[in-house]
Amino acid sequence: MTDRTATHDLAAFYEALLFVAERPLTLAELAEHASVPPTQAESILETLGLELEAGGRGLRLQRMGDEFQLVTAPEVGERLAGYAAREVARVTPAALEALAIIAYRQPCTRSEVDRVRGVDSDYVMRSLLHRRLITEVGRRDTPGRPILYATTFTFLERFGMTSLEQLPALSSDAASKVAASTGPDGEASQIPDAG
Amino acid sequence: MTDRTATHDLAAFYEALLFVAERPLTLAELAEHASVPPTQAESILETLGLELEAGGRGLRLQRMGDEFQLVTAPEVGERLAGYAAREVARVTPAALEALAIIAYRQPCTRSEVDRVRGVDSDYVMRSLLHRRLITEVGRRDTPGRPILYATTFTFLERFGMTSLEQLPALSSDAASKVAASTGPDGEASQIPDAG
Amino acid sequence: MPLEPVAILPGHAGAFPVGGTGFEIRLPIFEGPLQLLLHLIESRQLDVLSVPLAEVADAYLEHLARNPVDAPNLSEFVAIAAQLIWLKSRRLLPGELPPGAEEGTDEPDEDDLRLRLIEYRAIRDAALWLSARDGLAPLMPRQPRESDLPGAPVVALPHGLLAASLERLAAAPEPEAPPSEVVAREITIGMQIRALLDALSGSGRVILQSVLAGCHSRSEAAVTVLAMLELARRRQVRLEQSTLFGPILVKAVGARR
Repeated sequence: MTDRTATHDLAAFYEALLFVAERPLTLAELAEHASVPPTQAESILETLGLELEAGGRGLRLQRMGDEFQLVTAPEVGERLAGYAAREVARVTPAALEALAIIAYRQPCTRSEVDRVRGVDSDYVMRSLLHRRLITEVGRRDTPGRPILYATTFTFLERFGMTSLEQLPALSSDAASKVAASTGPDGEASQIPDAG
Repeated sequence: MTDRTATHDLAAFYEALLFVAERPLTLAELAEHASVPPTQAESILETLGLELEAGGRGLRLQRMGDEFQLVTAPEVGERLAGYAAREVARVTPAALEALAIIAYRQPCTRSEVDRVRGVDSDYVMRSLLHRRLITEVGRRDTPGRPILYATTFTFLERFGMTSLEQLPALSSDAASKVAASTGPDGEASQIPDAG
Repeated sequence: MPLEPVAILPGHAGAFPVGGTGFEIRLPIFEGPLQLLLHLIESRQLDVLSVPLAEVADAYLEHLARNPVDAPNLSEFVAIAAQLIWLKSRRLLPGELPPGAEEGTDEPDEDDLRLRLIEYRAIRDAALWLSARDGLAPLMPRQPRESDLPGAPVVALPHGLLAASLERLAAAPEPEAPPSEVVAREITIGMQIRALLDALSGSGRVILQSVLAGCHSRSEAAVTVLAMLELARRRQVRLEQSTLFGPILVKAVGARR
């Protein structure tokens, strides 16, 4: 195998690796995964970047410092924006309910959300986390130490608010619905060390 | 812009779109996102698949029915398996037989699987369903309306194929037999009207 | 050869080897009669296409007598044993051949069995091919990330939506008081999946809200929604909703527009 073929094969491997990686990978990590020295990893990555660009592919290699990731090509950005707008706008009623409960009573646990909604919220919570609308802020100091969630800055942006105080007041029915149900997790109002 | 350039550009767009999509996209969705008729979308996808393969890229286009997704290339699978280091339980020989029957004859019913194997396949079918290697796709329009099964994307991914066409031909004596034979349920080739 | 009783294993006991440290049950070796028959033929280096199956009868019966068979598949083993014995008996009594049938030509019964064997062999070979690839070079899809979607100018959602969502929740009837003892759930996801598939069998599409309107209880509605999600997960249906809280269109996958 010639050097050029080897480099091309490793470039394909890096492309696949960056495709499945859940976060940007560092040069050191990439070198290790291919069992090559960092300088060689760098030249393989350079090859990958050039191949993607020269081939007019829909993806590009992005470098930030010594971290690398695959991103969509700028040429397709405009077309993708249409798709993105539609996708991002997708907030299901279930997700909205869970989000509202968390927004009004944060921090709170998943089982509190479950209890208010009367159904299991595992999937919607994960989807909210994935969309960065909520985040983990600590653990309640009760048996099982359940995770506490709160809304994020992205959440504020998404709903065009600058602070949580802009949330409208709830009717007494809704307020008691959200506030009342404390369960086996313990005191709902107990705020933990976010540590 | 020539037709060829246009097709190439749309192929790049599809590559990016499939990269960011949260799930496999259907031909209809892909056509809609590019504002082209489905037949053109299909030829763009074909172009994308060929470009990825011919370029020796680390990614491939995978097709299951009318759904498409991007996956890593088989050539880098071995290296990647090391990265993912996923401990996967092998599929048992009995389950593989059932899987092979479904893969070649899909959609097909459990009793057809039973008949070819000469064995009750209840347990293996449930295990294949549980592992999402097969899925229910409808019911045969015969007495008892037996459930029809087909293979999934997970099946293709796991066995390193980009489409069912990559399954090897059955040994010649049997190919016609397997394709043609009808089970106790009735016509094997009869696909239910999905609507 | 004297016929001996066939040992029977209860249920699936033998079909699933129990792995683990130093403890393994692996019985029987052959899960199905065709698998056994094919093995007997191939282990004698005979050609499936031409060997008179009657010649394998004794070996088959012998194996059956010595090795336990799991109960669910017993009848298949016995049926094939009977077929083999019959084939053998005809060969032993050439005078009994039906008129017109020549010595050495296949009887219809033998044809059937041979075709089943050939068909099974092809599947076994395909299974071996799959086995050799199982998970060795998997093609991996990608888990999407938040950062995938460019920061497209998204129109901010009215924050009143959140409060409205809670008001709706508060207005919904309280779930029935939990029963004092555990009762069997009368509605299962499986039942609702069937109901949804039935509803879809006509035009291939149905509005979720109209299905829910027909539900008799909150739990039935909840199970119906779970059933719909399960169908979506299995990619049997696709869900579409063009506006917030608008009608949810459930479409059978493959349904034409």
